[in-house]
Amino acid sequence: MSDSARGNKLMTLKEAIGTHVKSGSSITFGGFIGRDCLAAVHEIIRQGIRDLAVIDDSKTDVMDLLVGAGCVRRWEGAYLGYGAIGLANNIRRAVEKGMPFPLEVEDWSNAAVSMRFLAGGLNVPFMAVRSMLGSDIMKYNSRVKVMEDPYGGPPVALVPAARPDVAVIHAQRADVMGNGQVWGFTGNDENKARAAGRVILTCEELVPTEQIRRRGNMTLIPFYCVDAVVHVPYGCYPQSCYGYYAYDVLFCGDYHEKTKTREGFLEWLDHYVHGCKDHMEYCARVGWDRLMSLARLERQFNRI
Amino acid sequence: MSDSARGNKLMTLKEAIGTHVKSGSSITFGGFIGRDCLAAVHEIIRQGIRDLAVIDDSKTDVMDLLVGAGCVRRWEGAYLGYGAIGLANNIRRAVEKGMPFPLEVEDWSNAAVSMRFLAGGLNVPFMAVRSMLGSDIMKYNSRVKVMEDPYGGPPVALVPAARPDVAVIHAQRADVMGNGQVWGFTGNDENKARAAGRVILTCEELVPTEQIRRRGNMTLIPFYCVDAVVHVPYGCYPQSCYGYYAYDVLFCGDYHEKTKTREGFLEWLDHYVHGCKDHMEYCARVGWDRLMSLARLERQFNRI
Amino acid sequence: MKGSSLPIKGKNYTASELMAITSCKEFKDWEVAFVGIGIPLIAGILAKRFHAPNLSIVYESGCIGPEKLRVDFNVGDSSAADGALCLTSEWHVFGDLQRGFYDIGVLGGAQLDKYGNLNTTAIFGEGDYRRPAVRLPGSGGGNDIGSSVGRVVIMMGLEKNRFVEKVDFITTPGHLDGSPGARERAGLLGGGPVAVVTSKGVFRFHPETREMYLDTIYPGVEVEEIKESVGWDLMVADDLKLAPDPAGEELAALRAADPCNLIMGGAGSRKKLSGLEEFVHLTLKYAGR
Amino acid sequence: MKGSSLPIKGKNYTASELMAITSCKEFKDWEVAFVGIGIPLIAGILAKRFHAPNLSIVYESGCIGPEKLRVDFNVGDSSAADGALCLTSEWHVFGDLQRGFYDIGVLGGAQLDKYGNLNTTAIFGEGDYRRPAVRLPGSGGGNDIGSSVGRVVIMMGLEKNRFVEKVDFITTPGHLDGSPGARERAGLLGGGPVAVVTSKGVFRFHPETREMYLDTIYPGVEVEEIKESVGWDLMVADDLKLAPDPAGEELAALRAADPCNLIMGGAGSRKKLSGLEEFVHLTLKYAGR
Repeated sequence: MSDSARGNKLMTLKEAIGTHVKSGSSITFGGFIGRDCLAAVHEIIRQGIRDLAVIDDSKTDVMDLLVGAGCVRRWEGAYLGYGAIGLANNIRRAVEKGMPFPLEVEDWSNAAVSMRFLAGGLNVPFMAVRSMLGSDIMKYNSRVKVMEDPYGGPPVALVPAARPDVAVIHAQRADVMGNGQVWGFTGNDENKARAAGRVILTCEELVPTEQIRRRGNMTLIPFYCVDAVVHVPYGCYPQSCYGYYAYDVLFCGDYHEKTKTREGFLEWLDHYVHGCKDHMEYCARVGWDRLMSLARLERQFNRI
Repeated sequence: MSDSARGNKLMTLKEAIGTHVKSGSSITFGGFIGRDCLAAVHEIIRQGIRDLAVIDDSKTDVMDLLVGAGCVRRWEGAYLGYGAIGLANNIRRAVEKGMPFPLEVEDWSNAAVSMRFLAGGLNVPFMAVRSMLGSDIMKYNSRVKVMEDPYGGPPVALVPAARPDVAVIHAQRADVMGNGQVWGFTGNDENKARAAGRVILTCEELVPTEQIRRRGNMTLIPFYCVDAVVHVPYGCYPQSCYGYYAYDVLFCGDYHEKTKTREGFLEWLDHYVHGCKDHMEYCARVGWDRLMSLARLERQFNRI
Repeated sequence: MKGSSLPIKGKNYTASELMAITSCKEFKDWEVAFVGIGIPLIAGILAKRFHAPNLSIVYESGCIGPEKLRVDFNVGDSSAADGALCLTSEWHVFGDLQRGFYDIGVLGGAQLDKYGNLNTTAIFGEGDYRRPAVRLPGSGGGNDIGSSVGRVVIMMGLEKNRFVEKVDFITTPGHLDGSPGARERAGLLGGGPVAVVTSKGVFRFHPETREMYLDTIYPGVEVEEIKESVGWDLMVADDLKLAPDPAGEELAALRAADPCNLIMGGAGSRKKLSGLEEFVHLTLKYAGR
Repeated sequence: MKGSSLPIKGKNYTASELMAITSCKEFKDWEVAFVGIGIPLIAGILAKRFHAPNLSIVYESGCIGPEKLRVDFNVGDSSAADGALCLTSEWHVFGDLQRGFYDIGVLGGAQLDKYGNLNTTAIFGEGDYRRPAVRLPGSGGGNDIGSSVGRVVIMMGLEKNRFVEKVDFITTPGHLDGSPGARERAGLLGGGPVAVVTSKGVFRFHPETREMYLDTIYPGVEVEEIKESVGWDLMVADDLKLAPDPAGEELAALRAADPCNLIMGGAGSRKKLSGLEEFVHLTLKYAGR
């Protein structure tokens, strides 16, 4: 990276996805349902990127969209479902009927995925974990290995390091150098940023480096992990972003309803993704008043 | 632990050390030179605790005092020296001359110790690390094992989890429930608190739980790791405590000078430790004006 | 898990409401609990309101001990962080689970066998793991909680073909084959399941055989109808208990905790809402903001 | 490492000062550097003042990219955190080192061999590892930096018996036995040592043999006197360079960075201070506070 590039990594979302995410890439996304960067997902779909291998923990919204849009070949992860709302319709269609494409699935537990990213971030080949033992996850996933403890304890499971080509992580605040500050839960983001070959850091607010220095303890992702910085306000909508806006459970409920049929999903996709040239158009289509209400709601509970 | 004990873990330093640190215990200390809780070390010496096995990274001030006072049987760690000031005199006397007692030494690197505490905190038996390979550390430390990577990569070193009986960790703020909030660098404290069987949490300020809740991201150590909470202002002096007071390099320089002879050290010990019934007397002996100057200096750079 | 909005005949509450209130009794004060979204969370909130005010709820996203001012619709909802004692990482929460710091976990599932082994991965039907009849969400944190937490409470609607002799896929280990020490031999640290709270009654596990038996039955439910919905010859406790009617204040607190009835009522209630503004209004009102 | 306060004959600077200014040239702008306390840190501060303003200094305590407003007396000094870009954990910093994020490390030592293997653990003398003549601090982060950082610069006073054929204990691997690929075979990720900056000259490593040779000599120093202080038959570069005198502004910046002269001057300077108040005053003055 040139010196000027090291000093200023600011790009548009279109540039960042176009530069760093290729068809066939392995990829992971920051956040844990909340703080998922849906805006980046929409851009990946708009750019027609294909054959992605997604390595992640619980990533329903991201995966249901990407799989329904035909961008994903393989999933290595732990959870794809809508909790209280129900199952993920596009995931079901892909796995059960191969529609629009078959989805290759490798099942892990969330702790296992967490340890895979910890190992990747530390650049060690594996981590030991005490999950999955005795379950059928190991029966169908040969990369989980049971190992005798060389220090004399009971057997443990080994999981291999995760090293995706790209990570897309949304932070509340970042500077152009690429220091990302995160409030609220942090998921596996600190390790995903370190494990990935390239990192796209999206943020709600772009701040001067002096502001970063004033709260160094909040820097979850140091500049040297980051390749591109993108300013994407409301980048997680309809998911929540701690301190900025609440989850839109109604919008998600309607999405779930609509996606019960393939046709319904394609209509949704045309309306909210292909029908919007960028994230700002998506926000306008959702309605700024709606976004403001969610911001008002969140700030009654969490302020940064 | 009884319900009332779970709700309020406040103790005096004397009670906390007396209850949780026994002769023969294995022990680790929080902080990384800065934020070392020297007050707890003085109390351990006052209570005449013996045969400690100290497992730690870089812990010169703590170890030089404990070893000189004859409290330590074994050291598993990485660094015992005064950086720009020089070597640790009591450590040298113990290792080179067995004075006052011989010190059993097991050498590790700081990364290795860090990984040992990470493993202990996660309750896994070992961690892989890419340090110590090719060095004589492995030649003299049989607990470092070279392992072939079952996933096909180059060989790595394995280090065993550290699980000390006790950890003493100093935080800037804590509540009586045992939530510890730390600003500045955090060393290995989050993992030491999880790896240890019991945790004594000392703090500069005791705050209501509502204040903890307002900045949950600063809680490095959750209540369920902690057995005792002790309020010890200036507990790290002469070392620094980020946001509270600066390092007293002159006091440490004089200590280093004085401890060049065994007699000099014993005089120092009588004056500053045995001669003080508790930490407040030690502060008075050091001089409150001196402590205030260091607080004024630190706050010119770091405020919380 | 989702709720159902049909009231039990002759009662002023639904089976889902009785499930939530029944399971809330499983939490003890001062415990640290790993609960899933939906009815389990409502049960945790109720426990905090009544007998376990110091219960700390933990979320795998990295939230420890939030004040439950809002009901969460997913584990990564920002509401999970409201006034939390500690906001940290997912990997730390799972590490702490593995370290033995968490007392109780509440899990849902699609298939369960008599030893409490849970399937949340796939219903094979005519197909198999690669091409199942129904692909379910997968483990998420379920396997980890079932492996390492102190004790597990399972919540499931009691429906035909869900309580089976053998699950298609063991996602979360219960007592495995039920043999003595089966969990220890596998290397599992947690105690495994202690109760199964369903829409018709509560099951527990026999101390010697580790087999599920009917412990408590709900008002208006017949033992026979339960036996019919269970895929093996079900044991019934000699002193079979009848679940008490929930107290009025319990029902009131439960309904207040889910002010839009989105957890217990599901999609139907969502459509009843006039829109986002009403959701915002009711959420703030319940939280007293 | 400690400094010495004796000026080089006929010069207005000491050997320690020339070491600091010489080694500061090894840092490049925008690099991330892992430097030890003492002269290496002063060199890093100087680099930031002059040709490498965007150099980020990292401390193993968990501080990344602080503004260097104060000189640190140990790696855990709160000054290491002043205005840092990121304040994190020790284990994360070592993980990032292992991950390959750090470009250069500067290390001191007590014993060095011709392949750049460093000893900071013990001088055996008549004794051995268990009962050495001199017990040194140990690895600290030295072994980790030497194992994984992009390239290593070593700083040592050139004294008899410190530059030896074979070190008593390899604490930090250099080029090991010098054979091709020796580091890779051992599983080491970093590039190993590229320069040794001493009190009398600068050594570098031959690309084929990986053996140390004299590359630059300081004013007023004879090659013979260097050869005498080295425990093997030292190679000397055909184009042996003479270290330039430091610029006045470099010396001024260096002395300002250590306003109490505690790093370069050591114990002697400490005694010259009237007391803590003078230390506080000078520290604030240098920082412009």
